[in-house]
Parts: sequence; C-alpha cells; structure tokens
Amino acid sequence: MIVKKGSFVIEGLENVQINIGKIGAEQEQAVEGPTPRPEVISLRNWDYRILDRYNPVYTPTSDICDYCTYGKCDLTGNKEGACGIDLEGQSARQALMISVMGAACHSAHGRHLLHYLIKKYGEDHLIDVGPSNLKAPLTETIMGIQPQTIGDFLPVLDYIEEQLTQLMAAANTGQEGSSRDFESKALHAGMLDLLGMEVADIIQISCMGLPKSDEKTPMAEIGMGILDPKKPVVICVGHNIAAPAYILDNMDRNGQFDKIEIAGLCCTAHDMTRYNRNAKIIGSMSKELKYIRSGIPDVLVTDEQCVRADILKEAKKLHIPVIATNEKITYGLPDRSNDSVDAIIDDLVSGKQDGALLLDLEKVGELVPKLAMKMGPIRKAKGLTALPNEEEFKKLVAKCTKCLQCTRDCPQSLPIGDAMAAAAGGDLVPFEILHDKCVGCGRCDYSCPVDIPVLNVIEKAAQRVIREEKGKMRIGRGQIGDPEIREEGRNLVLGTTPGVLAFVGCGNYPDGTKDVYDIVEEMIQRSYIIISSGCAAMDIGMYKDKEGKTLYERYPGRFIKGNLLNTGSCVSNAHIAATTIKVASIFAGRKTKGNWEEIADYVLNRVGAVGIAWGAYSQKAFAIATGCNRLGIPVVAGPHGTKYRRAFIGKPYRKEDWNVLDGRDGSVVNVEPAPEHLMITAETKEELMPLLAKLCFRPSDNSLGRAIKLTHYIELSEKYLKKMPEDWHVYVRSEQDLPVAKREQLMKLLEERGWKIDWEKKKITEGPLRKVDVSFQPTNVPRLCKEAKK
Amino acid sequence: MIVKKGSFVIEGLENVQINIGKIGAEQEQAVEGPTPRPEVISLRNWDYRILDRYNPVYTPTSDICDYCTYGKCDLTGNKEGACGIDLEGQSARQALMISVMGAACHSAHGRHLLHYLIKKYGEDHLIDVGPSNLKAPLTETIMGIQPQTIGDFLPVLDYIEEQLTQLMAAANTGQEGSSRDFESKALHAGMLDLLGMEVADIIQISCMGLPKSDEKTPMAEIGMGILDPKKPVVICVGHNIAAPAYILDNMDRNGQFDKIEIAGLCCTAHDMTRYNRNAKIIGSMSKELKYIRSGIPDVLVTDEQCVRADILKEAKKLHIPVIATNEKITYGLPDRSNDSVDAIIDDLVSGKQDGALLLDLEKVGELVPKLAMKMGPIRKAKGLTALPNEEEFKKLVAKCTKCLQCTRDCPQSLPIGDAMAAAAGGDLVPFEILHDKCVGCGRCDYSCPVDIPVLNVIEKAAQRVIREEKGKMRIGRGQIGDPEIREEGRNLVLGTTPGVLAFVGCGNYPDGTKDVYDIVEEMIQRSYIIISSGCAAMDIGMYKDKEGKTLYERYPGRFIKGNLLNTGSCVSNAHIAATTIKVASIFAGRKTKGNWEEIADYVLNRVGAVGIAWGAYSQKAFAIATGCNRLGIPVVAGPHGTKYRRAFIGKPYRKEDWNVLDGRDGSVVNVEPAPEHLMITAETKEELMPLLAKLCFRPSDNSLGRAIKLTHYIELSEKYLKKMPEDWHVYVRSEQDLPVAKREQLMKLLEERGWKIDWEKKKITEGPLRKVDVSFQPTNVPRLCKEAKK
Amino acid sequence: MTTKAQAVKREKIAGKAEVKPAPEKVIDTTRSAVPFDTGNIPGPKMAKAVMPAVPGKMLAKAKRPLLIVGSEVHDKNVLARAVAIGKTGIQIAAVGNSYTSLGNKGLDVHYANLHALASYLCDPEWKGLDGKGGYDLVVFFGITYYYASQAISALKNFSNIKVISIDKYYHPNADMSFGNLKDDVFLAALDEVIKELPKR
Amino acid sequence: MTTKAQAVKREKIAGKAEVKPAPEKVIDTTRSAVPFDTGNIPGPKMAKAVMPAVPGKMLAKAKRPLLIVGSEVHDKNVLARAVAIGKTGIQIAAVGNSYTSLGNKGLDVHYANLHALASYLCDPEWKGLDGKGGYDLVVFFGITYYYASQAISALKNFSNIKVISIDKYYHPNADMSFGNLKDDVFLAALDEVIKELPKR
Ligand code: SF4
Ligand code: SF4
Ligand code: SF4
Ligand code: SF4
Ligand code: SF4
Ligand code: SF4
Ligand code: SF4
Ligand code: SF4
Repeated sequence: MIVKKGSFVIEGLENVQINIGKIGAEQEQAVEGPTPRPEVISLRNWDYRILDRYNPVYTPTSDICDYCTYGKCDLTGNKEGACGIDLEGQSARQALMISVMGAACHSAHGRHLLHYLIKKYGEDHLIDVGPSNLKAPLTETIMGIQPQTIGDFLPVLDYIEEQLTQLMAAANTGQEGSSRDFESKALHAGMLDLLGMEVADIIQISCMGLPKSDEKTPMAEIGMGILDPKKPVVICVGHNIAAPAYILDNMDRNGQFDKIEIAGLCCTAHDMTRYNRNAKIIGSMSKELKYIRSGIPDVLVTDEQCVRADILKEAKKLHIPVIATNEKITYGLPDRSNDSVDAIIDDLVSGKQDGALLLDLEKVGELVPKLAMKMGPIRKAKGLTALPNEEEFKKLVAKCTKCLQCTRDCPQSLPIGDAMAAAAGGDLVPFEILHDKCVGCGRCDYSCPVDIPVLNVIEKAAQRVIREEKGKMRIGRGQIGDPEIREEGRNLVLGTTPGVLAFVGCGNYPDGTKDVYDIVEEMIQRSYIIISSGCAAMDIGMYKDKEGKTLYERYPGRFIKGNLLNTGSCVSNAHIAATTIKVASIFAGRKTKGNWEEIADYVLNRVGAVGIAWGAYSQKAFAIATGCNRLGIPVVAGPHGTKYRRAFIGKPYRKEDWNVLDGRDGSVVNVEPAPEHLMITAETKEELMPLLAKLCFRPSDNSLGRAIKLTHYIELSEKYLKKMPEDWHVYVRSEQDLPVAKREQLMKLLEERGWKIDWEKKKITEGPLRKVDVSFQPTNVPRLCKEAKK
Repeated sequence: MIVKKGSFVIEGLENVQINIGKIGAEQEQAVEGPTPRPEVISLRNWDYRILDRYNPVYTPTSDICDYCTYGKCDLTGNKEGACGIDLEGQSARQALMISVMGAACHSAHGRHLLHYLIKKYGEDHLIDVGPSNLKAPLTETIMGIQPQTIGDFLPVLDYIEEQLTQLMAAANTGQEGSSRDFESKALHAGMLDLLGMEVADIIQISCMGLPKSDEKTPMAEIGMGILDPKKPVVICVGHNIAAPAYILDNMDRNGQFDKIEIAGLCCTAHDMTRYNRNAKIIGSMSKELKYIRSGIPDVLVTDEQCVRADILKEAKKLHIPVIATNEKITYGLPDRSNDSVDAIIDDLVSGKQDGALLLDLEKVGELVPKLAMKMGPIRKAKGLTALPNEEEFKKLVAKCTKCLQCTRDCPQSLPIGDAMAAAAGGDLVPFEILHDKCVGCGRCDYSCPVDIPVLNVIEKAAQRVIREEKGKMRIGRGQIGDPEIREEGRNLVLGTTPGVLAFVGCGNYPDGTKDVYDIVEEMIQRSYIIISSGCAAMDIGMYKDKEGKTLYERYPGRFIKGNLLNTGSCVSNAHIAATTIKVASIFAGRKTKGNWEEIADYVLNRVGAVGIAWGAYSQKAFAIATGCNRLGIPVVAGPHGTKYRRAFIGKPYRKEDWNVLDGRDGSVVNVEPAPEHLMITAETKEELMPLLAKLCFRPSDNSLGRAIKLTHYIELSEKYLKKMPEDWHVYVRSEQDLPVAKREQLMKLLEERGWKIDWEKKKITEGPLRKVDVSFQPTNVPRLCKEAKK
Repeated sequence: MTTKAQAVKREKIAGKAEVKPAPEKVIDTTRSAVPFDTGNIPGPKMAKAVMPAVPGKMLAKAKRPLLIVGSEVHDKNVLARAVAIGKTGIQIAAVGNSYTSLGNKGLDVHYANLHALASYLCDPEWKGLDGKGGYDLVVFFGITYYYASQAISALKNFSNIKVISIDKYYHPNADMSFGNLKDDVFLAALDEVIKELPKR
Repeated sequence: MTTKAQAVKREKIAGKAEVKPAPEKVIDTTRSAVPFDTGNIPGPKMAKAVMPAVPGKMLAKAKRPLLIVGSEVHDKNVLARAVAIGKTGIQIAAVGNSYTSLGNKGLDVHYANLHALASYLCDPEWKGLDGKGGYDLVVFFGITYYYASQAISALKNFSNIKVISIDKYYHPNADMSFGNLKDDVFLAALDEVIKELPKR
C-alpha cells in the first residue's frame, strides 16, 4: 500500500481520523533560532536596538486625530488627545496602521491565490522555485519551518492573519500608548508583509510555471505605444494573476494571440508576462487613467490592488465593459458568477450593464476574449476616446486663464498653465515633458474653473511621444538562486561589489519616470547590482539609449555586479529581501530557521544592500520598506515619502549610537555610522545618488571594499552635488581604504582635518575611528558574542 | 480501550498521525443555510437589501484624505482624490476601517484568551454557558457549526482573522471603489466582530466559572467612593480577565481580600466581579484618569483595550507602579517576564523602574498582591495625590480668566470658567455637576494659558460627591438562556412586550452619566426589557432613588418585561445580539446553521430590539453597532456618534423603500417604515426616548403589540418633546391598534387627517397603509417566500 | 450662558421673564472666525465669516428657506429670537428637544431628527417637512456645536444647499457663519438678522 | 517660473546672466495666505502671514539663525537673493541639490539632507552643522513645496525652534510665512528681507 498524504476515516470508527502527513519530515526541520513564529513581542529587543539608533522621525500630515468620537483632538505641539495619546504616539500609530494595511494587502492576495491554487493543484503540489535549497528564506527565518508543498503555507498564512489581527487591535483607541512600541509593532507588520509576499510569489511560481530564478528570461514589450489599436484590446489591471491566467489560457487554446491584443497595467502585467510570453505591458498605475481615456481598451479586467477607484466610471463613459474578478474590488457591480457567459456578454455589449462581477475565473477566461471580439469592432467603429480632437484641443488650451488652480491640486505641482500657453502658441513640447511627469491622477480635471479636461488635453498634446512609447523589460525572474549567491556573496559582504540597489515601488516620482532610468544607468555603470520589481521595474524599461536600447537590453540579469535584475511583480519584492538572508545563510553559514534577529543583525552589519522606492505611494510600499528595515536593510524614498509620516534616521553626531559589539569577545566598538539611516528621503535624484553610495557602507567592509565604496561616494557627490562629501573620512580606517588613484590627494585632506600622516611610509598614523581589523565581527546582539555565549 | 480525543503517532509509522476527534459528531451538524463561513461577498445581497433602504449618511470629520503619498487630497464637495476615490467612497472606507479595527480588537482579545485557556484547560474543555441548547448562536449562524469544546473555536478565530485580513486589504488605496461595497464589507466586519465577542465570552464563561445565564447574580459595589483608601489598593484596567484572574486567585489563596482592596476600571471590572465576588468596580473608562489622579491606587495592572495611553506617565508622577500584562499594550516598559518576582518588586518599590511588562501571568498573580502590600504603606505615608489641597485650590480657581480655551478643547464643551468663578465665590455645586459630565480626558489641562490643572481642580471640588459615589451593579450574567427565550419570545415577536432596549457602549455621553440612568428608569417603568453591558451597565448602577436603591436593586434580572439585565463586559454584547437569533430559532423554529440572511431578515421584520450606545466612543462600539445592523437590529447613538461619520438612515417619505414581501406568496406589500432607521443619533435624551419607542415597531406587530408600542411612542413624545408625534398614524392598521384609553381621541385625529371612520362601529374604514393580517409574514428575501421556493 | 450652556438645555422658557433687548453697541460678527471646538478643522473650504445683514438678506430673498433650531434654544433670550424669525413665516425644523420651547407658539414648526434631516436635505427628491417642496437655504442656530458641525458636513459635501450658521460659534462647514460670539453680541446679531426679514 | 519650477530645478546658474532688480511697487506678502497645495491643511495652528520686514528683523536679531535652501534655488534671480543673505554671515543648509548652485560662493554653506536636518533640529542636544551650537531660528525658501511642508511639520510639533518661510508659497506649518506670491513679488519680498539684515 502506498500511503499518500491525506485524511481518511475508518468505517465503524467514525470518531477516528487518520492523517497521513509529514510528521516524519517535520522532525528534520529543527528550529535553529530562538524565535520561530515570533509573536508581537518576540523581536521587541531587536526592534529597540534598531530604534535606539535609527530614531523615528515624525512628519505628521495632520495635527489632528479623529480616530474616535472623543475627537477631533488637536494634538498640535505634541499635546495629548482625550484618550491620552500624544502626536508622537498618534504618528507612530499611523505608521503601524499603514504597515498593517500594506501587509494585509499582500497577505490577502497570497491567501486568495493559495485557496485557488490548492483547489486547482492540491495541497501537495511541490514548491519549485529553481535551483535553490533555501527555497523560502523568509518563511524559514520567520516560521522556523522549511515548506515543501504549497499546503505547507497554510499555517504560514494563518500565522500572518493572527498576528495582523493582534496588531490591528493594538491600534485602537485605548490600546498601545508608547510610540516606541507602536514602532516595534509596525516593524512586526513589515516583517509579516515580507512573509506574505514570499508566500504569494512562491506558490504562483511553483504552480503556474513562472520563471524560476531564471537570469535569462525573455524581454516583454512595454509602453503606451505598443499595442495595435485596430485589434480588439483586453487590458488587465491589478496584481493577481489568477484571473488573467484563465484569459491567457483560453486565448492560447483558441489561438487568439494574433487576433486580440492583451496587456496588463500595474503588477498584473508583470505576472501575465511571467505566465505567458504573449502578454504585453502598458505600464504602471500612473498609466491607468491615461490609457483608459485613450479609448484603446475594449475590455477592462480588474483584480485587486492599485486599481483606480474610478475605473468603472471612466470606462463607462467610453463604453468599455469592466469585468471585476476579485471580491476585494467589486465596484457595486452585479454578481454574475452564476450566469451564463452569453447572457453576460449580451448585457455588456448592449450597454445594459456597465460591467460584471465574475468570481468564477473559468467563466472569466471564457468570457473576456469573446467579449473583446464583440466589443472591439463596435467601439472602434464609433471611435470612442476621451481625448479632444485637434480643433477642440485648440479651443481648450486657449481657454486657460493660468489661474494655477490645477497646479495647486496636482500632486506634482506641474506647470500646466504654462504648457497651455505654449500649446496655444503651437509648442507642444512642454506638454510632452509634462506627460512624463504626470502621474495621471485626474485631480486637475476637478480643479479647472473654466472646465478644461486637463488630463485629456495633456494626453492629446503628448500623442507624438506616446506613440513612441515602446520599451522592453526583462520578464520577472523570481528568486535569486543559491548558486548565484554562492558566487557573489563574498564580494557583497567584503564590499568589493559596491552594493545591491533594489529599485522598487510605485510611480509617484517627484520629477517624472525618467529619473529612475537615469539613476539606474549611473549606478549600474558603477558596478552596483541593480535589482528591481513592481512598477519601478517597468519604468526602468521605458527609456532607450541613443542606439535604441533599453537598460534591460544593455545589461544582463545575473546576480553579479553591473547586472540588472527584475524579480517580478510587487510580491516578488520578497525575493529581494530574501536575498540578504541567502547571503547570510549560504555565504556565511548562519542558521536561518526561527532566527530572525541573528540574520537581521548580519544583514545590518554586513550586507551592503539598499532599497530605493523613489515613487512609493502605497501602504504596501511602506510596509515593504518597514519589513526591510527590520531585516537591517536601509530604504530611501523620494520626497513624497515624507507623507508616510515616519522615517528612521540615524544621528551620526551622537557617537554613542554607533557602538557595536565585536562578536569575537563582546567588546564594545565604536564604528562609523553605517548604514547611516534605515529609512529616509531625498529631494532630487542628484541628492539621491551619493546618498545611495553612502548607505552601502557597512561596519564589516574590508579595505578593498571601502576603497571602492568611497570612490563612488566621492565621485557621485562631486558629480551631482558639486562637492566633496563632508563625512567621507569617517569611513576611512587606514590608507588602504583610500582609492588608489586619489590616495595622496585624500591623505592631504585628512591631514588638513588633523589626522597624522607618515608621508614617508604613506601611512595614516592617527585619526581613524578605529583600526583595520579583517576579522572584526560587528554585531548589535549581545547573545551572539562568543564571550556572552559562555 | 477508551479512545480519547487527541493525536498520536504509531511507532514505525512516523508519517501517520491519528487524530481522534469529533468526526462523527460533526455529521450531526448539518449546515442548514446557504452561507456557512460567509466570505466577503457571500452576504452582499442581504447587505444591498439593507443599504437600499437604510442609506448610508456620511458626515465626514475631514474633507481631506491622507491615506497615501499622492495626498493629501482635497475631496471637498465629493471631489475625487488622486486615486479616483471620492469623499463618499473615502467616508465609506473609513467606516470599513473603523469596523475592522473594532472587530480586530475583540477577536484579538478572544484569540489571546483562547490561547491561554487552551493551555490551561485543554482544547477539549467543554463549553458550558448555562441551560441552553443553542450555546453559541452567532457561531452557529455564521459558521454553520455547533461548537462543543473550546478547541472548536480555533477554526472560528482562524476564519475571523482571514476575513479581517481580506477586509483590511480592501481598504488600501487602489482597492474597492464603490461606497456601497465598502459598506457591505463594513457590515461583514461588524458581523465578524459579534462572532469574535461571542467566542471570547463563551470560552471565559466555560472555563473560568463566570455566571452562566444566571438571572440572579449577586450585586457588586461600584463607584469612586467604594474603596477603603487606607488599605493597599490594586486597580486593574482594561478588558481581559486573564491576568486579574491570577491576582484574584492568589489573593484568595492567601486570604488577602480583607487586607487589600482590589477593583477594576472598565470592562476588566465586569469580568473580575464575574470571576470573583470579592472584586469591586470603580467605573468606566471616564474614571481612569480621575481615579489615578486621586492617588488612591497603589498598583495599576493593565491588560488591553480602553486603557488610556498616558497611564504610565500619570502613574509615574504619583509613584504608582504599572504592571502591563498584555503584548498589545506594552508602554515601552522593560519585559521582566523572565525575572524573579522579588527582583521586579525591588525595582518598582525603589522607583528604579516605573513599571514592568510581565507576560507570565502566574508571576503577575504572585507579584501584584505582594507589590501592593509594599507600595500601600509607602504611598499612604507620603500622601501622594495629584489633587490640590484647600489652599492651592483657592489660588487656582482665582487664577481663571474665563478665557474659554478649556471649554473649546473639552469634548463636552463644559462651562469650566463659570464653575471656576462659582468656586472662587465658595459655590462648589457647578463643579460637582461638571464632575458628572466630565469624561476625565485631561484635555483641559493642556489648554489653560494660566496653567491651571483643570481636571485636578474639578476633582478636588467634587470630593463630596465622589465620596458618596457608591452604587451597585448586578454582576454580568452571560447569555440569555433558552428557557427564558422560550417564555418571552412570543411577547416580543407579537409586540406585547414593547421592546428590548440594549444599553451598551462607552461613557462619552453628551450630558453626563446620569442620562443613562434616567432613560433606563423611564423605559423600564414602561415594561421594556432592558439589557445592558460594558460601561453603560456600570453607569446604570451608579445612581440611586430616594430610598437609596439602584435600578439593579429595584428591578429583577430575568429576560422578561420590566427587567434589567446585565450580560457583562463588552464582549458579552454578543449575547444581546445572539438573543435575537435565539428568538428566531427557539420561538419561531428558524434554522440557524449557516443561515445568516434568513435569521437577520427575521430579526429585522419581527424582533423589536434596539441598541442604544449613548456614549459610544470606540471603534469597537461602532463595529458592534454595524454587526447589529447586519443582523437587523437598529442602533441609536448619542450626538457624538455623528463623529463615526456614517449612519444608516431610512427615508420614510420614499414609499418604495418600504416594500416587503409576504412570505406566504411572495407578493409585494408596502408597510410602515419599521424600523425606520438602522443607525442614527439623537441630540438629547428627550429626543432619544420617543425615538426608541418608535424604533421598536416591526412590520409583524399584531394589534395588541401595536397598541402598546403606540401608547409609549405617543406618551414619550408628549412627555419629552411636548408634542404628538407627526407620524404615529403610519403604525395604525386598524382601530384595534389604537390604545384603548385614547382610542376615541386618536380616531378623531385620524379623521382630521382624512381617514374614514365609521363612528357607529367605532371602526376605521379607510386610511391605513394596509389591513390587519395576523398571519402576514414580512420578509425582504425573495427566496424565503413560499411561492419562490417552488 | 457664557458657554454652550448644557446647563440650560432643558430649561423651559419662563414665559413671564423679560426678554433682554439687544445692546445698542456696534457689533462685528466676523471676528474670532475659528472653529469653536479647537480640533474642528475640516479642510480647505471653511465658512466665510459674515455680518448679520448677509444671512438676513439671504433669508429674506430665499424662495424656500428652512430655519433649524436645536437643544440650546431654551434660554429665553435666544428663544425669543427664534420665535421672532419663525413669526416672519419661515419654516422651522425643531431638532433635538427644541420643540418643547418652540411648540405651541403659532409657528410653522416641525420636529425633526437632525441626523435624518441632514440625510433628507441631501436628497434632491425630498419634498420638505411639509411635503411642499425642497429648500434652497438652510439657516441654523442653537444646536450642540459638534452635532451641528457634523450634520452640516453632510450638506457641505453631498448637497447643493446653501448653509448659513447664525449660531454663536464659528461653524467651518457652513457656507457662511458668524465668528465665536459673546452672548450679548450673539443676541444683537440675531436681532440684526431679524431686522432684514419682511414683517408678516 | 510661474509655478514650482520643476523645469528649472537642475538648471545651473548662468554666472554672467543679469540678476533682475526688485520691482519698485509696494508689495503685500500677506495675501493669499492659504496652503499652496490645496489639501495641505494641517490643523488649527497655521502660519501667521507676515510682511517681509518681520522675518528680516527676526533674522537680524537671532542669535544663531539657519537659512535652509533647497532644489528650487537655481533660478538666477532667486539664487542671487540666497547668496545675498548668505553674504551677511548667516549659515546656510543647502538641502536637496542646491549645493550645486550655492557652493563655491564663499558662503558658510553646508550640504544637508532636509529630512535628517529636521530630525537633528528636533534634538536639543544637536550642535549644529558646524558643531558650534544649535539654532534658535530657521528661515527657508526654495524647497519643493510638500517636502518642505512635511519637514517643517516635524519642527512645528516636536521642537521649540521658530520656523519662518520666506518662500513664494504659503507654508501652514511654519510659524510665519508669506502668502502665495507671484514671482516678481517674491523677489521683491526677498529683497526687503535682505534690507533688514546687517551688512557684513
Ligand atoms: S483616538 Fe484619542 S486623540 Fe484620537 S480622537 Fe480619539 S481621543 Fe482624540
Ligand atoms: S493628472 Fe497629471 S497633471 Fe493632472 S493633477 Fe494629476 S499629475 Fe497633475
Ligand atoms: S485650472 Fe484651468 S484655467 Fe486654471 S491654470 Fe489650470 S487649466 Fe488653466
Ligand atoms: S509598485 Fe506600487 S503602484 Fe506599482 S503595483 Fe506595486 S504597489 Fe502598485
Ligand atoms: S488614498 Fe486616494 S484620496 Fe487618499 S491621499 Fe491617496 S490618492 Fe488621495
Ligand atoms: S477632563 Fe473633563 S472638563 Fe477637562 S476637557 Fe476632559 S471632559 Fe472636559
Ligand atoms: S483655560 Fe484656564 S483660564 Fe481659561 S477658562 Fe479654562 S481654566 Fe479658566
Ligand atoms: S463600553 Fe466602551 S469604554 Fe467601556 S470598556 Fe467597552 S469599549 Fe471600553
């Protein structure tokens, strides 16, 4: 008898249920660290270590709290509200709430997928993420288990949901009172977020044939100009591949890829291309309204997350039916899940209904291509679009009074009035520039006192550049495989690869999408490893060099210096964080299972990885950043990031904050501020680049690494800020740390600062904070010191 | 061999685990309705039925949204923000968030208790709630299962947490776009909240010996004047009995009840008295700051929920050590869970530390009485209090400039300046009145430009009344048992008991705590059944009649007209809602398991129950109200309730909104607006009382019931608003519905309205909306009609 | 009554007591135009602070105005003004417990629940308290401050009806409002409003 | 440059270009004192709108003032004013990319990250950009509007430092601010501030 996993009941013994499972296998999975399944409080000591150095900085958007009916309470000047909370506490509580919301988003997404995949593939479907032993680094580190099948993730999600409920509860009025503990809880939520993302992406990779740690995934087309608008066009918007997969399968079966254009907006686009190479990508969330207004889509399919709230309203105006496929976004649409596909199509084609909620995904797969084939010809015949024609355009731009109202409502404060004036004079360039900087939010439409549909005018004016908007993106690869880590880990830890820069998050850029391209180009040429995911990964692929090549075409996709990797959709973010765990485990042999603190301590002190969320807008992006922070990874956001209201900023002038322990003997060692911040913003890309270089320093860097990092820090500062950084010297421990080419010059500067130089031996004899010590083992955790272990 | 529940593994067959459980038993538990374990979408049709009639009314506290970094978005006038959401959508999203937070609170509380009780009593500990077959009405109705043991609640909490995570996710930017669907989701959260509360209370009743449907529980002392301040005083603050139980057990073992005073603030007080008759009650959340400032407590023990955020800060000033016992509220205190009790006590007594986080509840039990015995004498010797002495008091009141700043910051806009002036002239009465109306929030302290510690002044001035503050509360009984329902159900459904009024929620009253007493006294004398829980239940017990008797002493506690029941703490609210399910099941034989819609439809149309949350402040109260609404129970809040931002208000003038179906044949029947609203507020108690009477009408009321309800509606309106209600006639279907005493007079009034009266037969011949029909079966659900069933 | 006067909320008017005449001094109702409850800042759109003649004229001109009066009307001086306005024929919604003072005075007065009333006013189909048609102007005073503020918030954001506060508190959610007024100024301001109304 | 001038953010100053002189007309910097970003309403405490002489005098009087200038300073006219203020000896924190224009001009100028700077300013122990002591007054202009607003929000609520905006936008979180100004008025206002400063 082959015993398979499952449960059965023996006749006559109805009260006995026999479960065949992995009891044996579980015994191999010894927990290695002290905190498997950490509760709200379990990692508080680690959080305190972080928070004591990287102080929460609060920048409230409102001085008022209106959480409960005692309010609204004026908390200006850190006064207490009626419940006793002060503005610091309230700000920290908001940080918790934002993190919990973000984590809930990804975890709920994972739960939805897991339900669906278990139904389709069974609980025992094996995890397969590519050539890795460490298949689920976050799951191992947090849960203390090594999942083998997708069913093994069930208790993981149970755990996340339980913890999120506890955290959400703590945010109520009359609960937590300490801002420090609110932050510890927010960090907990951030960690749960990473875990939820890992679950979501691993199960879809394992079941749906998405690329498995593949450094050479093919390119996907991206841009507003890539589709053939003469064909019926299906656009899927959101984050969850479940529904689009059915559509793609159906089109595949029916050989419709040459008849129907199908593309994604936002992360669904990532996963559609990972799932089926025939899918295309329009772009990030910023393109949603723009693309709908263009009138090109003939059917819109929504799932969940980062879907504009007004999609139905906007689509309706252009007779584009909306098929909602997820219970999180239902738009008030009638639930047609139990109706026949043809009946639904009739109602949509006739315009009797504007859309349908369809939770039966098989029906979605059947209906959407059919519907597109019907809607396409009808809509094209009518030439439906929201954009004005030439004549209307001229009239509209002439109406503008330059009142500035639209600029004051615009998240990017764009100079719309000026562009209107220029366009009235026949010059469309200002509008073309504006189109790139515009996040397509539509607020300007509401502002205009003379009723100019501003966004439509912008889009009309930018048609020339939009038609050229055709880029390439290397399809999401999934995790970084163990072999790649094995090869590159040492360079990273010793600092000879200057750093890993992870470009993630959304498109709320302060000055247009091109910034990301410019920054990546600069840094990749400097041999940083660039990893990307989500909307940022799309935006990187939108621009070309003079030879017409995108960065993805110019740089390969291996985890090695000077490469450009795309992990995939937002949930693939988890793999970026997980990569640091892999470095700790594979390169340094650290135990992972249930061992968060030790791993995070390792990452903080040794792995020069930095996250960049230049256009982060969502709660999810904040949760991810907070999760990365708990793992010891610093994150920089663009200026809009200040509206998240909390950062973690180090104070380099407080020497005592930068004490670490030497793991060899537990002695206290004062080190340079590295990394200097855990979460911070910059105003412009020029300010960002040297900051990134600086944040890649780690206490463990050896001389070669320091020299390389210093080179870039100094060069980037000189190039973009026209100055030598004021603090470059703090990263110098010996003359060996100075870039060879500039060594002499730099030593002079050090001498000017009062350092003692032995010019004969070309040696620094006095000055550095501490001496070179190649076997220094920096740690912030007393119990990890040898001395302490005794 | 006696097979017991549990799991074991057979040697040599390590992959096989045998679980002995309730597989057989489960087969008896056939699901009876269509929606066991309803998902986010499953009850949307029912929600729509409610929402179509009881339109959400939004009263934003802010016209701005700052959820994400695109913002802040100005949504004034229902404009759209950058994500496409408009103010209606944003307001509905806030309603969802508030409900989810509230539900998370209770469910997280339940989860904490369940962990703890399973550890202590085992999963197989049987549920025992008293003489009921329907032991867990909400669990049955929602989950479709009949739990037998406390372990059976594990999947219930898993379900709640999963659903809450889904709902939380839907509130992110870029998710749900329809206000109607946000409300459907909020209603889902409200339902989950009721479920979470039921779990929490049933398991504590079952394991910890709390009263089990006991109509004759003893009285507990309540009030700020009940303790002997000469003894060491332990005060427990919060909602979760786990920690206080250990303290009480310990004191019991050591015979310390005559040596140490122990009392609770907020719901913990309820559960302490339910657990051990020696515990006492200080009062509701409003008393927290007041009582701490008095200096009487020698030790403060906090657990979770409704604990002021500044407790540690306030306690520290008076050298009162704070023992935090729950990970949701940790105040930044050092975690001493692994330290010895004596070491902790030393640090606290010496003042080296201000408090301790102690998650080992056994240690809490051991430590707290010991600590109290040490702190008591020290603190009393020093005479520590925040209140000014006579002389200081005089100086302080003389300083007041009547600038009104404190009034403008006060949630109740109390006339503090006037009271100061009176006190300066020797008249303390205004302050004594003020003390009752003051919710003890402390905001006035921050306001005063001349640095008067306003709250301390109020409390000092009110010492005379505070010393007299000694009431009685009948200890929380738990559920209403099946036998009581069997006896009373008919009266309720036919309307011969005028209604069930449930006084619940917090102390944010618009005009002082005495309102609740006054309202209850009026309504109980009119034979309404009064059920109560939470802070409202405490406040009811705070006042006495001329003979010195509280309402609890004057009226018995059975579920029968003219009785006053206290179910217990906030989580006991679940039993109030569950009572309506019991009526549907026991009296009317409706199937419960997985049958929410049918039950709620029954309640909405037939059970004249109304919730009153006159001082509701918390997210929890909103969640409870929203859960009750989904179950068909209307709720009225005080004027502060408008700050919840969403109500469900019916429009009686829209005839078509008041169509129901007749269950006998599915025919559409236009009925009176009953109940007229699902969630609404009133400005004063005078407005509230007639409104309550009106909201008790149901379409199914028979003539006798109508006459009784009309009597009270008219009398209350005449007594408190000095007018005949303008809409009394809509509830009249025949002359039989008119109260006998006033029949003639009322018929004349009807004639004036144009109704036709046959004066000889004393009959109404024309006028009523519809005829009397004793077997009318009003329903809002088509599938429940006989015709439809075919 | 230097504050919101909870103390007098339920006092019935003593019919025989003398009504205070308006003081003769010149008043400015646009000062202290900040929300009375300190934290009550709703957003960028806040009421224009006006002198009494403005609401007076608007009331006089409106096709179908509604005066809403609440549970702070029982003070005899305030009540006298409410009655005076009502006597000019303007319909009154007596919200809260104000009917106890406003009833039986020969006014066109209807009890209403303010929360429900706000909801009805947002419904363009609503035919008014007497079924004779909707309102184009809503003027109010004498309502618990925060309660009024919340109700008006609904009208501000979800209706097209003009809302004017002539209460003694600055109401940011109204279209126009007085600033925070001392009692004597408040009474004088009401008198000036009344002056603008057509006599009946 | 009628708006926040993203277009010129990165323009370097053309040294030879002529600096516009201040217009001769009388200016009022207290008008249009509403947050430039429509939704940027923080609460009851919002900046007092002031005429240029006020910040000028306060700067002149301050023991240790700090001028913060950001990435909108590159316009030659604006830059000239920043340099002029710096020339009076006031220390400058060049935030964002402003150092590219402010460096090498003989000023006491230090690059700083605005977000970090806000954090340090809230720390009473901080010894300033040069280690010589904390600041008692912070004056700023030329910073991305919302970015500045958020940073100042930290100072407003969590520090005792006075913050004055002399930018062309009304900044509600500052203690004092100009209203939203047209470019020419803005330049003239800066000139009036400069007039009050002691010559060096
Ligand atoms: S949660 Fe606290 S600060 Fe916020 S409104 Fe309620 S009482 Fe005020
Ligand atoms: S749509 Fe573009 S231009 Fe209009 S407000 Fe939004 S970002 Fe600004
Ligand atoms: S709001 Fe309209 S009129 Fe004013 S600047 Fe913008 S486009 Fe021109
Ligand atoms: S990167 Fe941001 S905008 Fe893009 S899909 Fe992810 S969360 Fe949404
Ligand atoms: S969630 Fe929407 S309305 Fe709110 S701040 Fe973000 S974009 Fe604006
Ligand atoms: S403590 Fe009392 S008097 Fe003071 S503000 Fe709060 S409710 Fe008003
Ligand atoms: S704030 Fe102070 S001075 Fe002003 S009225 Fe209140 S107690 Fe008197
Ligand atoms: S009734 Fe309200 S204040 Fe009282 S314990 Fe419950 S939630 Fe807290």
